[in-house]
Amino acid sequence: MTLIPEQRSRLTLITGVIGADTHIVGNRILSMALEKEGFKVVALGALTPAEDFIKAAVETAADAILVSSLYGQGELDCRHFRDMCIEAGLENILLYVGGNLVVGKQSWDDVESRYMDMGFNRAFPPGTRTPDVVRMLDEDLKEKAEGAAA
Amino acid sequence: MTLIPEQRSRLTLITGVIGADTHIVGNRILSMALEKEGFKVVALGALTPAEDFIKAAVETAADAILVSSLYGQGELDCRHFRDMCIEAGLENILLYVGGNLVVGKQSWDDVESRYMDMGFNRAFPPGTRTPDVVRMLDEDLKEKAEGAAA
Amino acid sequence: MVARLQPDTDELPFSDTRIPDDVFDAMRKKNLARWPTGAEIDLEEAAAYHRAMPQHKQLGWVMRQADAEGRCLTQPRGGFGTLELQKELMVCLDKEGHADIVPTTTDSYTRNEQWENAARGIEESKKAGRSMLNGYPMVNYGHKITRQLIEAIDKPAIVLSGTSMPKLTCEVGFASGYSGYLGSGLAYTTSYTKELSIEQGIRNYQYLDRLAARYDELGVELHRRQPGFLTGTNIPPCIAILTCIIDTLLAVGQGVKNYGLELGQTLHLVQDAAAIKMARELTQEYLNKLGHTDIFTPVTSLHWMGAWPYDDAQCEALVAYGGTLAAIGGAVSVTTKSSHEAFGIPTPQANAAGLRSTRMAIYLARHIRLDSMPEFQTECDMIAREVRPVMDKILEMGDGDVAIGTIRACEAGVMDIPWSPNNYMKSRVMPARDADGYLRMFDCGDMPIAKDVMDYHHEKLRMRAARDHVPFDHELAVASVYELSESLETLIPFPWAAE
Amino acid sequence: MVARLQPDTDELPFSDTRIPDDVFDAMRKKNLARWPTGAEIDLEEAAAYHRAMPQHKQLGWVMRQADAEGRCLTQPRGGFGTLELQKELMVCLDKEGHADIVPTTTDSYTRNEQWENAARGIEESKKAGRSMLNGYPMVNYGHKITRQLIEAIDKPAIVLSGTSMPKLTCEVGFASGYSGYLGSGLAYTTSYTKELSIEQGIRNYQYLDRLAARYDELGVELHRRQPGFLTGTNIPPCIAILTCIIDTLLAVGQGVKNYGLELGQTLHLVQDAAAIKMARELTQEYLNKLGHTDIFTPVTSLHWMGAWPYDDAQCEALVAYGGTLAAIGGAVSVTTKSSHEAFGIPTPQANAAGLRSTRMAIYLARHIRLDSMPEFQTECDMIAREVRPVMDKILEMGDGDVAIGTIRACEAGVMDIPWSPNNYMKSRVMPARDADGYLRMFDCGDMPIAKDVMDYHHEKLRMRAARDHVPFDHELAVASVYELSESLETLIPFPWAAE
Ligand code: B12
Ligand code: B12
Repeated sequence: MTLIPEQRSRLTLITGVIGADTHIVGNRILSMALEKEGFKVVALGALTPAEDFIKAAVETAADAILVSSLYGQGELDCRHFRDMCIEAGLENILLYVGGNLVVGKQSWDDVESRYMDMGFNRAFPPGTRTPDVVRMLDEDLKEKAEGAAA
Repeated sequence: MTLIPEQRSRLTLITGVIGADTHIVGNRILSMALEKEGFKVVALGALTPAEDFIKAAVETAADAILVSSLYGQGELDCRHFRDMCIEAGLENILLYVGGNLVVGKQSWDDVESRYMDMGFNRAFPPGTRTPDVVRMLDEDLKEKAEGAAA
Repeated sequence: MVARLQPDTDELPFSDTRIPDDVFDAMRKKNLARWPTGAEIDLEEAAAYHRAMPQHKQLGWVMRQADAEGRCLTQPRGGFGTLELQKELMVCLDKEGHADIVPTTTDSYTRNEQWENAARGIEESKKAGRSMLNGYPMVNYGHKITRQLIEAIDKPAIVLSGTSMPKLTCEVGFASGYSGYLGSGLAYTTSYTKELSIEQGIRNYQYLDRLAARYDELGVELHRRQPGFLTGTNIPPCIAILTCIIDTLLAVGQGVKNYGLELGQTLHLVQDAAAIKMARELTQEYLNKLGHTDIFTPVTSLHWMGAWPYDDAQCEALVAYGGTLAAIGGAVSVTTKSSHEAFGIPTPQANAAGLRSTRMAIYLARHIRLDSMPEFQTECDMIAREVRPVMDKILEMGDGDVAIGTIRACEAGVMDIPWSPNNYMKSRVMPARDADGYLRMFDCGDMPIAKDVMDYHHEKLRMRAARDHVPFDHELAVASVYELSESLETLIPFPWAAE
Repeated sequence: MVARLQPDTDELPFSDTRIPDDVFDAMRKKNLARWPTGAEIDLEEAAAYHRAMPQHKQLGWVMRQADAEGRCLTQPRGGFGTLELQKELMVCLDKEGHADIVPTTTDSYTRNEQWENAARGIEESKKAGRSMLNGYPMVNYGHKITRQLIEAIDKPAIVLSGTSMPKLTCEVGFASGYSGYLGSGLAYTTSYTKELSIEQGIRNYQYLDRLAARYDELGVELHRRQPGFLTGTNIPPCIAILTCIIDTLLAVGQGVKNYGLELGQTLHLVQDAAAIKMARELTQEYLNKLGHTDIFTPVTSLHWMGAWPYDDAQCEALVAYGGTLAAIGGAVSVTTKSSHEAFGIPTPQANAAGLRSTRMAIYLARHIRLDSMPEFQTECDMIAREVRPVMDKILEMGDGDVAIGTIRACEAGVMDIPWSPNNYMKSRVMPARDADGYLRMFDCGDMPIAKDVMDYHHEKLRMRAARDHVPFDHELAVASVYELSESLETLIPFPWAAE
């Protein structure tokens, strides 16, 4: 169930690397890829405070926020991310997070559930490639659209 | 408690590589080293059947048999070694075994106890160097001598 | 709330000249006042502490000695969020890893001077029983406690703090007894920051280098070091070396004499050997041009700094080869990684294993050198032909002032860096790997590199595009980012299997 | 009790000439009758089975193809005592290890034709739930069951059976669908046996090679291979290569056309590259001398065959470097080991990891070659100057008959091998490692090597003795046996630690 570019062009995505994290390469490649696939992408770049993600999402009425965290401290940076979204009136905005989400090599299941508990809709393990991200977005945003329609 | 060359020269040691095992290098280096240290050494070389060790020990009234097994099948080759010694009237001849004593990388404690159960007085792990062997021989054979004196 | 540090612009006009003593004293006073542990520092006492250490724990001496004896030393990275974890780590790297140089990596909050966040991280780490920080919060602990780390090991120690705001961390680090410090104004600011200006980054490191020179004046030769690995992502030798030269000239301007050059490995045996040789040669060439004849600039080679494979066994080859490349290339030290690289900060044991594997590879490299190979000469010549016109242009743009020339060059894209997160960089230069595994430039942006040189790069990359049946475009650069992290099925499948 | 095989001396005078068809038929009949599974073999049916296999599972074709495409294939070792364990192992090496060539190592009872012991070993293994044998008892299982192994993988398979008594194992192996077979008369007899005469060993492999040629006649090109690694213990290139030439000439005498040369790595990048090049060149030189212009002799490089370190991390460097050495040296395939080497036969997973690490190292070697280095040329010349006089002397001693020349040369010590367990060898040649890590000869025994060549070896070894402050004597050879297995503390300690 993939969306066509037209449908994607109606969807706005916020991307960025959260916290004091400088790892821009993967985030930039991801942002480029999403744009190429037709999405409207607002790329905040590296070293982006949680607040800035949410500000941008509100301003652009974004459909999803894609948070990158590579440097290991994501667990601290992302802790209250969903709560902040809710405060800002983004109750059910789609939240993705990906990269190297914790310090050290840990079992992915633990890591994933930790981020689910924080309120992210999906967490992506190290090594995730862009086509997989696009597929997931198509799936989740179509669902959401239908949910809204209903 | 190390013996002096004179004392060692009264002691006869049988060395060899048991079974269908061709690994001669370590056994040869060991035999050379023991000779250099003053022991009388009867070196049977590679590919030596258990019987030949015992025959040689009887003929030379040897004080100890040093069995090498590298190729992994020592567990099969050595199984009845002590019994055969007893049959041949070598009740309390000193029996050492060393090399790579089992198939695969296994916990040394297990391996050692298996060989103790077979009736060897000492088993030596991979990587054993000759000075350690000499030290043990001095210790065990001095004990034995005293034991005999008593 | 921390009193944010005002830019020093008000204090001094921006230039490459040495900060006057009185100004520097004022700067230090203001700087140290920003956090309690800063106030505790007494320079005289700290210098005495250094002088009392045995030579073999002083990195300045150890680097000179290793260079003289033709050795390749090993150094890992490593930092955890609490003193206890950090001590355990450093002892493990020293004893189980045989590290010749023991590191302390600071956490990213410390690097960004967010000391309250770091304090929170310490608490969270203690609660969680595992490190929640990606490094050791050195400023929070302060030099009195941190000296326990120096005293727990019998090797020289180095601070690794990827940041452009090192001013308080370096004060605490040196006072703690660290005799090595990695970091520089151009390299780190372009690779680790987004909104900080290159000028501000350079100013901050001028402070650090001036402080190192102060220790020199007090009879302590510290080892300073420049992170020429930059963004770690397919950095062509010429770009790394340009930053080596610039950062060295800036450090020397503040009085530093023992200054290391770091190069991330390209992973090509010949290109890395050429890069190591030319980094030192070209840096010395420009030092001499500017009248500096007594500066020690050893080269450190770093294990692959780009994306690693997600398979331990593949990583083990990168680790071991990293030792081979450094030793055969003639690097004075190698900075190691581990088979955990693609997943996360390694455990002390995995880190130590990476050190031992690298050390064995160094042993196996024996005395092999490639200088007699024509391909080696070709690469050396290419590098020189790429570096000189850009470097000369930079000096020209600054009317002889390296600091000013550098910021003007960055603005103009004359000095550029791939994959930079920094808003002040054009980051138009696009590297990619050619069919023989050499790093080339698909696009050199606005760097003044001769046409025939770029033709050579393009010809090589066209061959790769042809081999892979892909167009000759920017995607080559993206594919090259992933290349070394790909699975073996992708890299070398069994060639003839029935589909 | 197995009917021991009578020496074939009664059947034919010993020579290097091809066994006549009728004699060979008689020999086969007698041989196959020795064990029930032998009697089941039908050559025609077996050849048809081979012909029906896809090309990419036929090693004869795969080796030629890899050579043509300039590839370096990977192949591990591996054998367990039961069909089930062996199948699991081979599938793991194929799928998880990406092995290009999948092995079946036989157990040492099978190698010594002690099939009842092997049968006991199978039972004991089933009881113990782990392999009590160091390999797969191929003769006991027979070709009908063993074909399940070939059908479980999608790669060509090779039999590894270190023995001088291969006559029944090779019948079963080829009938099972193995398209590769390692082993030869001179190399294995001198390195794996004690009381067997070189003549008998050669005769046994003449049988094997004659059988391979029979398959050729039936349209199946098998890959035969010679184990020039010998005793694996510091074999100087010249000695390995002499056995390559001799065993090749003997095999060709029986009609073999696809014959591989195996060289254990010296672990010196330059010396290994030189050895790989010269093994093929000199073998072809003597083949041409004797009028054979159509023999395919690819070289396989083997991971270090001497004593390994007792530390996984150190081993990982040996494994990865083994891939580097093979690829840069231009070997057509590399035989791999694992980080378990010093302790015991590896688990399938450790074995697969060794394969992947080696494969990554091969990828990283790119297209690097050392031919342009003067040191490389020097080593090539030394090898040629060592090999030719000895080889010419051997041919002379046999009045043109290689088989006869070889046994006479072994008797006289003109052909000698270090650390041989065989009573028919003088084994006076004593290799040792020089200060630069090259393997040299401390003593060449009675091998007719020119004085100035030996002076070169001695000069190099004197430099090592001087460096290590030890006398220039036989102990150098013993120290060299241990060298690579030493701990890092011994190999490269931190140089300046306070005592
Ligand atoms: C290159 C690199 C750097 C470069 C970064 C340059 C730059 N400005 O971008 C440099 C050298 C500067 C660097 C610095 C540091 N690094 Co770093 N770095 C790496 C490295 C080697 C590769 C990262 C990379 O570019 N990968 C390639 C891209 C394409 O992949 P990616 O980033 O994973 O992104 C892909 C996917 O993850 C996914 N994805 C990413 N984000 C998101 C988000 C969403 C929503 C989704 C769906 C998918 C997704 O899609 C992307 C495209 O496919 C990794 C280790 C590795 N992976 O091999 C370490 C690594 C990330 N770094 C690490 C660390 C610790 C640091 C430092 C703190 C080290 C130090 N002491 O200085 C500093 C960080 C300083 C700071 N303040 O952030 C650690 C993180 C530790 C952990 N998580 O446990 C790693 C894992 C290395 C390690 N094992 O220690 N690093
Ligand atoms: C060299 C070598 C060979 C050479 C041997 C040449 C020769 N004729 O000697 C060759 C290439 C021929 C060879 C063949 C084989 N090998 Co091999 N070989 C090795 C290797 C790499 C080094 C052995 C060596 O020489 N070490 C150096 C010497 C100095 O050390 P050492 O032998 O351990 O001996 C010292 C100590 O152990 C001690 N010691 C030894 N014996 C004794 C006895 C006593 C009483 C005491 C106190 C001490 C003691 O003192 C010695 C001196 O310090 C080892 C692995 C390794 N260690 O790295 C494998 C190894 C021993 N081989 C092995 C195998 C399986 C084989 C083969 C079956 C492989 C095959 N499929 O063909 C064949 C054996 C054929 C046969 N019928 O035996 C396995 C054994 C497996 C296991 N135990 O689980 C090993 C461990 C490799 C592996 N991990 O698979 N091998």
